[in-house]
Amino acid sequence: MKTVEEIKAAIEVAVPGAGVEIVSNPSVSGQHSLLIAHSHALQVAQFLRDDSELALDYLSNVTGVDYLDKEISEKVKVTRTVTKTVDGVEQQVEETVDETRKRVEPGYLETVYHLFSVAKKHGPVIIRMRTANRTDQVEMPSLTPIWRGAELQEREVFDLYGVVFTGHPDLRRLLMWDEFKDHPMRKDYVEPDDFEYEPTAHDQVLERAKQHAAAEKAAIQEGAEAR
Amino acid sequence: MASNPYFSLAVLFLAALGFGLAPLGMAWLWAKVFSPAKPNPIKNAIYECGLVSKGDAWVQFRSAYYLYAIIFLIFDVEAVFLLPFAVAFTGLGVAACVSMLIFVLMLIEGLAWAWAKGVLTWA
Amino acid sequence: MTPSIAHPDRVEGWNRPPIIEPDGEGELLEVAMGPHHPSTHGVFRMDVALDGERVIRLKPVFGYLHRNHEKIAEGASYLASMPYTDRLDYFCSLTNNWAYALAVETLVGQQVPERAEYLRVILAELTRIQNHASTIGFLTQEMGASGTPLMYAFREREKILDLFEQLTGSRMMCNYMRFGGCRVDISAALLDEARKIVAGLPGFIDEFEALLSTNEILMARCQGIGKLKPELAINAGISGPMLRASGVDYDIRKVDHYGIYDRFKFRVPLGDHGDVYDRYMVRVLEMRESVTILEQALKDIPAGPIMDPKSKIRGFRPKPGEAYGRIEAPKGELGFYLISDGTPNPYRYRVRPPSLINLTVLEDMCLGESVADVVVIFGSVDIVLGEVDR
Amino acid sequence: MAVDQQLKIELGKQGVFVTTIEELYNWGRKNSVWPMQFGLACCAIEMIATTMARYDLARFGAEVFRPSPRQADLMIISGTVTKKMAPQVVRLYNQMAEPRYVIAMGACAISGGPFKQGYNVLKGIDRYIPVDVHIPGCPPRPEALIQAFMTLQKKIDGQPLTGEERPRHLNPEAQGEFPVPEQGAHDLEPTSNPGVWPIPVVIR
Amino acid sequence: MTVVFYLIAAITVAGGLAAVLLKNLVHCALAVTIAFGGIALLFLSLDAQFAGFVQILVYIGAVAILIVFAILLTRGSDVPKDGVFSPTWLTGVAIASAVFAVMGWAVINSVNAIPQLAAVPHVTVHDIGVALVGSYVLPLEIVALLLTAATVGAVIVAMHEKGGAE
Amino acid sequence: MLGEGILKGMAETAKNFAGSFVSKERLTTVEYPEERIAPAENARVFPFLVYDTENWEAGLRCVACQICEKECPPKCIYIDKSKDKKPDYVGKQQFYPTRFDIDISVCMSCQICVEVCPFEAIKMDTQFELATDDRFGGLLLDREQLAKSNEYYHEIHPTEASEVDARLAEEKAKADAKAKAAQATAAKAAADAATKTAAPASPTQAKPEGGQD
Amino acid sequence: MIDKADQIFVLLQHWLVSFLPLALQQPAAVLLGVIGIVCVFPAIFALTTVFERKGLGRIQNRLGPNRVGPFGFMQPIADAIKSLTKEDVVPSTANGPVHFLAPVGLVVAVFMGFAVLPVGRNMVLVDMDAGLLFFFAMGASTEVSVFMAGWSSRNKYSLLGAMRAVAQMISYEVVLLLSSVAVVMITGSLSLTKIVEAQNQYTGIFPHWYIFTPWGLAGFVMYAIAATAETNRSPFDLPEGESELVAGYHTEYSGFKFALFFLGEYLAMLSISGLGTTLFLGGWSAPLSFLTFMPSWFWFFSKLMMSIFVFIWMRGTLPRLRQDQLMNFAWKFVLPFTLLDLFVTALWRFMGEGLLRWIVCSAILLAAYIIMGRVAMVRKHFGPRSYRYAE
Amino acid sequence: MTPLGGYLLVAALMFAIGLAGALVRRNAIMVLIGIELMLNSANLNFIAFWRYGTHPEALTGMMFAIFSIAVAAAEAAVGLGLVIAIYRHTHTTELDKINRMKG
Repeated sequence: MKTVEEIKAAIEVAVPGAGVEIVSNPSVSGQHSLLIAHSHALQVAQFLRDDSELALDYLSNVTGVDYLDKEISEKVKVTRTVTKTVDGVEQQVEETVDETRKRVEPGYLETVYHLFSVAKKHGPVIIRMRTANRTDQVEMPSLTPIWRGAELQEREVFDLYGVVFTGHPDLRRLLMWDEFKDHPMRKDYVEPDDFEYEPTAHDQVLERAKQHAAAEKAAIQEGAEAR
Repeated sequence: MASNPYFSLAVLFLAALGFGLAPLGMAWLWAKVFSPAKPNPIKNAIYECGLVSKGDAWVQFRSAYYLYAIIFLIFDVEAVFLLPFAVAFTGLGVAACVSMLIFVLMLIEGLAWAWAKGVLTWA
Repeated sequence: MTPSIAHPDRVEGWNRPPIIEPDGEGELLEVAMGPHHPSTHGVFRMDVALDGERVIRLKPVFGYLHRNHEKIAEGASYLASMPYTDRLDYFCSLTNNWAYALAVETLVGQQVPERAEYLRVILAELTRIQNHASTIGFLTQEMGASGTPLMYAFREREKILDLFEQLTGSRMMCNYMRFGGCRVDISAALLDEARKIVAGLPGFIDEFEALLSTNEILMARCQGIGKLKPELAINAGISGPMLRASGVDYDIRKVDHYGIYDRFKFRVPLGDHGDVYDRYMVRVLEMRESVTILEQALKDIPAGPIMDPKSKIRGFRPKPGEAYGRIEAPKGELGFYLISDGTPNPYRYRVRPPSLINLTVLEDMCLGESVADVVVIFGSVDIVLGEVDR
Repeated sequence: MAVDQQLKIELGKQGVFVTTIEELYNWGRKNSVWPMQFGLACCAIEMIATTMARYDLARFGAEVFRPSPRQADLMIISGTVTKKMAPQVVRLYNQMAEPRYVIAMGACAISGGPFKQGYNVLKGIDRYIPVDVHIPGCPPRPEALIQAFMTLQKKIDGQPLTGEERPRHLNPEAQGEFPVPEQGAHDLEPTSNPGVWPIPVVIR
Repeated sequence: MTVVFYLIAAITVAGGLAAVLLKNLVHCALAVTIAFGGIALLFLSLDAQFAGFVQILVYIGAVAILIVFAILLTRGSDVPKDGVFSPTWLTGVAIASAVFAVMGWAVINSVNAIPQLAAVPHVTVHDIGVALVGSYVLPLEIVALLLTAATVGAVIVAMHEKGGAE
Repeated sequence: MLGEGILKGMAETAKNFAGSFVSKERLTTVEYPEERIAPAENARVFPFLVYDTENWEAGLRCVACQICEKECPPKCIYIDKSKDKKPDYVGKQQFYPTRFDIDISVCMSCQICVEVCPFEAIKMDTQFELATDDRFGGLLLDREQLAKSNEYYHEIHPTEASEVDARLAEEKAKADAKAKAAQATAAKAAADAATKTAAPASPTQAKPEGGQD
Repeated sequence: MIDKADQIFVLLQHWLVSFLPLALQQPAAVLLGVIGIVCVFPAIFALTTVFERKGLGRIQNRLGPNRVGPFGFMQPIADAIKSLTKEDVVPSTANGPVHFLAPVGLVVAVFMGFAVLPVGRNMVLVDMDAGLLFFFAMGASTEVSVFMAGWSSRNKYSLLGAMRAVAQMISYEVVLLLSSVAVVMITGSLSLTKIVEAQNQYTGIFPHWYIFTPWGLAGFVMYAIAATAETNRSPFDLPEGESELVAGYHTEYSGFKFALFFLGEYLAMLSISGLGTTLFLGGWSAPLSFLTFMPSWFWFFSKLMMSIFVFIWMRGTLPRLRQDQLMNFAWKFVLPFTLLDLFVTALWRFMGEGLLRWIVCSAILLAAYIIMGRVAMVRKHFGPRSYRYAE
Repeated sequence: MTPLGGYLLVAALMFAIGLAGALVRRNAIMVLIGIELMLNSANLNFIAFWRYGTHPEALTGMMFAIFSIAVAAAEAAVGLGLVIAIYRHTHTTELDKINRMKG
């Protein structure tokens, strides 16, 4: 089977301007993957499926991954002009200072597709796509038209992560009920408070117990005020 | 009067009716005395796999049912004529049997026609 | 964020299920089959529109057993997820264990000692046999066989479960495999018992076949029903016996060479029609092949350790990275996809559930068939809701 | 109602009569418990195994698994009740005819069990419907189900026909309807059924 | 003229009346089944055993089923909103009453001419069978023809041609 | 011929019907309350705590290290660590659990607590007849209910228990040897230490925060 | 002595009646007969349920009910008490009166059928000239009850189940009627007692049962198939096909109304087996001439239980057919074959005594069966298959 | 009242009821039910006349009734078939509506 680099090259030949990047995997598994741009995703997917050498006709697995917004503190060397009194004369001096800056790198949602070939019996080739952020730009092209196997899995990713697959024929919630509003697999999902009793006093449990008690108290107060 | 076979049938009918109604009456009495029925809208709703039933069950059915019923009716009537013939069969001559054969064959023809027409294919 | 849902019928260019037009007579009867329905293997629902007895629309509704396995696993250590994998496909806890262990082993690069590999193969094939037998039992149950084949299947299953219990401590939730090996070693007495059970299996399969395979009613109910074309099967990601019943030669035991399957001689049965009967027969024949694998494995099993000495149970922090490991579970390709961020808990833990993906084509197979066939087709897919909904 | 009262007083006088009836009633009830064909998850397989040859629940006359709730007496909650499924379970329970019993089989049915941390898992079915017998275990062995079944039989046997101690279905004042929760935007509403679930004392 | 006769007559008439008056068509069909049964009983009380059982077999076992099938096939079990009786129902009742009056008058005035005590005819099924292929052979064949024709006709009329227009 | 397969199937069921009267193989029912399937040696249902001596409270092997509590996947174990210490089987001073609860309404019988326990203190029981109508009271097992003697352990898992005993004996022997060696050198030091008072008696039970009644 | 045992119930009836004044003797005798029917057959029903559960258990390698009372034989009593005291739920949208009448109607119609069944020598409630016709007339009325049950529940499964049940019952009723016409043709009577007497003769030790003739065997097989379908038993139990229709037409029935359906179905099975026994298996006549010392009613009930056992056996073995297959089977296989059987029966009579008619009749029927079976399998494209392997 | 008179009166009454049903009801199926009732009452007349007639052994009335039953059954089959066919076109079984739709 071709390596990821070879596949990337082949894609770039077949789909000009595809914008494929390699995402390397540092673990021992060595399963590197290709990051596909939205604009050419369908063509790339079609190429991967129909190319006689790759023949990745079998989409095995579709995964959603949520990366939270990251607050990155980095040291930056900043050059600025400072007015300094040098030798009694005010001078504009350029100076380089180390400064710690914090910036928020927007998180993103990612889908990972594991492709195999039934015809050639090789694989996996992993492709992934990312959304621009986690809130309002969560669209992504659906690969269901290429691989029917993505149909239910993309619905699941939509349900649990909120990735909107454009071009998906039947994008509804898969696992949760239709009235449900949240996307529970996201890392920042907060469960509803239905705490009752847990025998263990782990910190987490205690935290929840505290919150629950507070919520209950608030509810009682609210009720009293309403009366 | 009592030697009349219908008398026995009537008695059996009444007994059977009693057999059906008596336990229902007993059950009713039991419910009245001990175990009060507690109907409520959820309990008395139509069962549909644990969901709220959507749409009415009394929908329009398909004509296949009716077609079978027609053919059944015809054969039922045929049997009505066949039975007295069968009773008399042992004493009958060939001519009588042939006339019955014609009767039966004519009905079979109807069946064969229906078969060929695809009526007997359940949709 | 609610998407504007395009009606599936209006979207072009996908490998869509066929459109069945009602023949204009009578009204459509909309029936919900499930979530509590005797034939849905638990809590599955199909919203069916019937034109007479013919199914013209079928929408599966999932999620009635969505137990948040993946979310829980992302908050737990790698080891703590192992017992949860038992509860995915609760018929085949051992193959689930294996798939998960394989994924983790791929992620961290652990070696599995030979004896442990043999043990894994033995347990996986026993699991496969009991799963297939039970599946066929449930399938016939759905055809109304008042449970006799199911009883025979469970009679045999109990023997296998007894073995599992003696080895692993539990009948169903074995929690037996560990990263880099297995938890406890099998004793010689137990191996003999396993041999005895395996020796009895061909007789059982013969009995099963005599009871079912040439039964005219079963043939009439199964043949030509729920046909699945190989092209669609591949495109829809179908795996396992269902894929092979459609005539596609794809057995991960042969393709991926995982474990030590290369050492065993076995054949992959293929169906030519892709209908329910083929799925049934492929399972029966696979059971026979599994018996041959078992015979070889039980003959050759070497002595030795059962754990990679380098492997740790607690405080287990894989390097950041990701891995996808898959095996040929009885129901199809069971894969685990793990992303590690260097902490003791996986950052992303994903199960590739064969049961769910095999249901992708349920609608394609059922449309145009009679409502009674729906339950049979559904039964022939062989799903377990714990895995479908996770 | 007046007639009823009188009748009951009459019957009360004939204590022996009531006792015999009670014995007969309880005997019939406990020996003919037909479970509903209702399985949820892993435990359902063990429930099925219980009815199979090795354990044979039929010995107790309980192999008549009725698919319709109208004809069933016992609901074995065998497995995880998810929030998506809970309304259906409660509705099914409501649609069963009295007297009806519930066995919560396995950890998930009792408390959510190993999955109780999950967002879609109901933390115990007894939030919505009254449970007669709990079987711990994950999944409980088939024998454990049989033992629970016998516990249920014992419980039925001890129920008096009249008086304050009588079971719910014999008491006209007792609750007969168990509201079905709605599936809301974030959780089930209400999160528990106040008539059934006394808010337990939160941890130590 | 016994109690039994009055009882049966009452059941029959009640069934008939219910069939005409009830709103729900399925109820009407069930009521007419009772009327059919009552007439079968009248046959039996007239010592026409064979005819009585045939009446039950054909009418209750088949015609009633046909009727309920027809009702379900035409969504007839819904009670129509604008009444079940036609606007000219008064005329209908008048005509029916008139017919009944005439017939009743004729019956009361004429039957006394007929001998009262007829011997109980002992007719066995065997006799009927012999008569059927004997003197009644022509009607038998005609009935066969009629039934076949009816099958064909009814099937053609009722069958839904696949792909045909509504 | 049509019907052949049906007859073959009928013959098969007839064989089973007749066989059920003569062969154990074809009548596999074990009449549970009276007969029992012999419990498998490895069988596991719920954990219990092993104690060694006659007195369960003193002999509890558990040292309240709380590893099991942390590793338990469904988090069904709850341990309160003691303030004082008591000697364990090798004579080393150890903490002990003042509270050790297992909620068996949550426990998934996965045996991970047993695997991670370094003190052989928690083992799996085979007792499964625990059905109860008491949702809270009946299903939360406390220390006393959980404590089972080593003899009981031997009874239910003989092989495993003897292995464990051997291992413990070895450890104890090692510890004894060490202690003896240490004793000689530390004899004098011990005399000095004796002047100090022992650890405070009667520990006060600490309530964790966040609890409410 | 032999006669005494044989006629024990008849004599008992006479003896009991003899205490009454002459005017009351006849009605009392009738009453006793009716009581006999109303007690014996429900008792057999109760036994049958136990036997069925135990028998199915044995087929499935298990014991079946054995704890309630001695050997579990009190099980039906417990079930009855439970059903009696169970709440009666009537859906609010259901059609109350019809919902109530359906089970009662079913039970009554089924009970009436027993009136003409000769359960022993001189043991028949009503020996009518048109007995067989009466039986079928009563059998036909059960369909209305089934329809009433399904329709009045206003449940989709119920109504669909009822429609299926009715379609199935009418289809197989034709077969039932026609296959018994063959017997009538040879016996020359619709009276069931006469039919039994005609079979109560022996050649050597072998009886003249109709099942031992080619046309009789074919007729019996067709009758058995139709009887199974008519009583909604496996493999024709589609109306209650729980895998798709939950519980069929009695989905919405609870308490004793459901029990009455249960009772009705089993009684229908008993009566139809009784009729089959009477028509083809020689009714109360002994299977071998030297066994005539056993009482006649013993033989009748033994044969009845045997046929019940076959019902149970089939239930324990076979999966069920699909609706279209069931209907096709009735109209395209069983009905033509039964009609053929009628012609063969006529041929049998006209060919007179001799070996030739045995050979000819058997050959015609066998050939027809094989050809029709093959055609059915080829046309419906089913049959055993072979499989290939990938290495 | 003579026995024959009684039967004839019942028959007449049933006939009138059937006639009324056929005339009064709007539903086509009910019209057919009315017709069936009328035919039944005619059969009753046949049987009654046969029973109390001069030559009961001639079986005329009886045979007539049996043939009549057969004919009535055929009539019902065709009639109801027609109703179904009409329903398929007009989606109603009510006579006045069918009339209106025709025009």
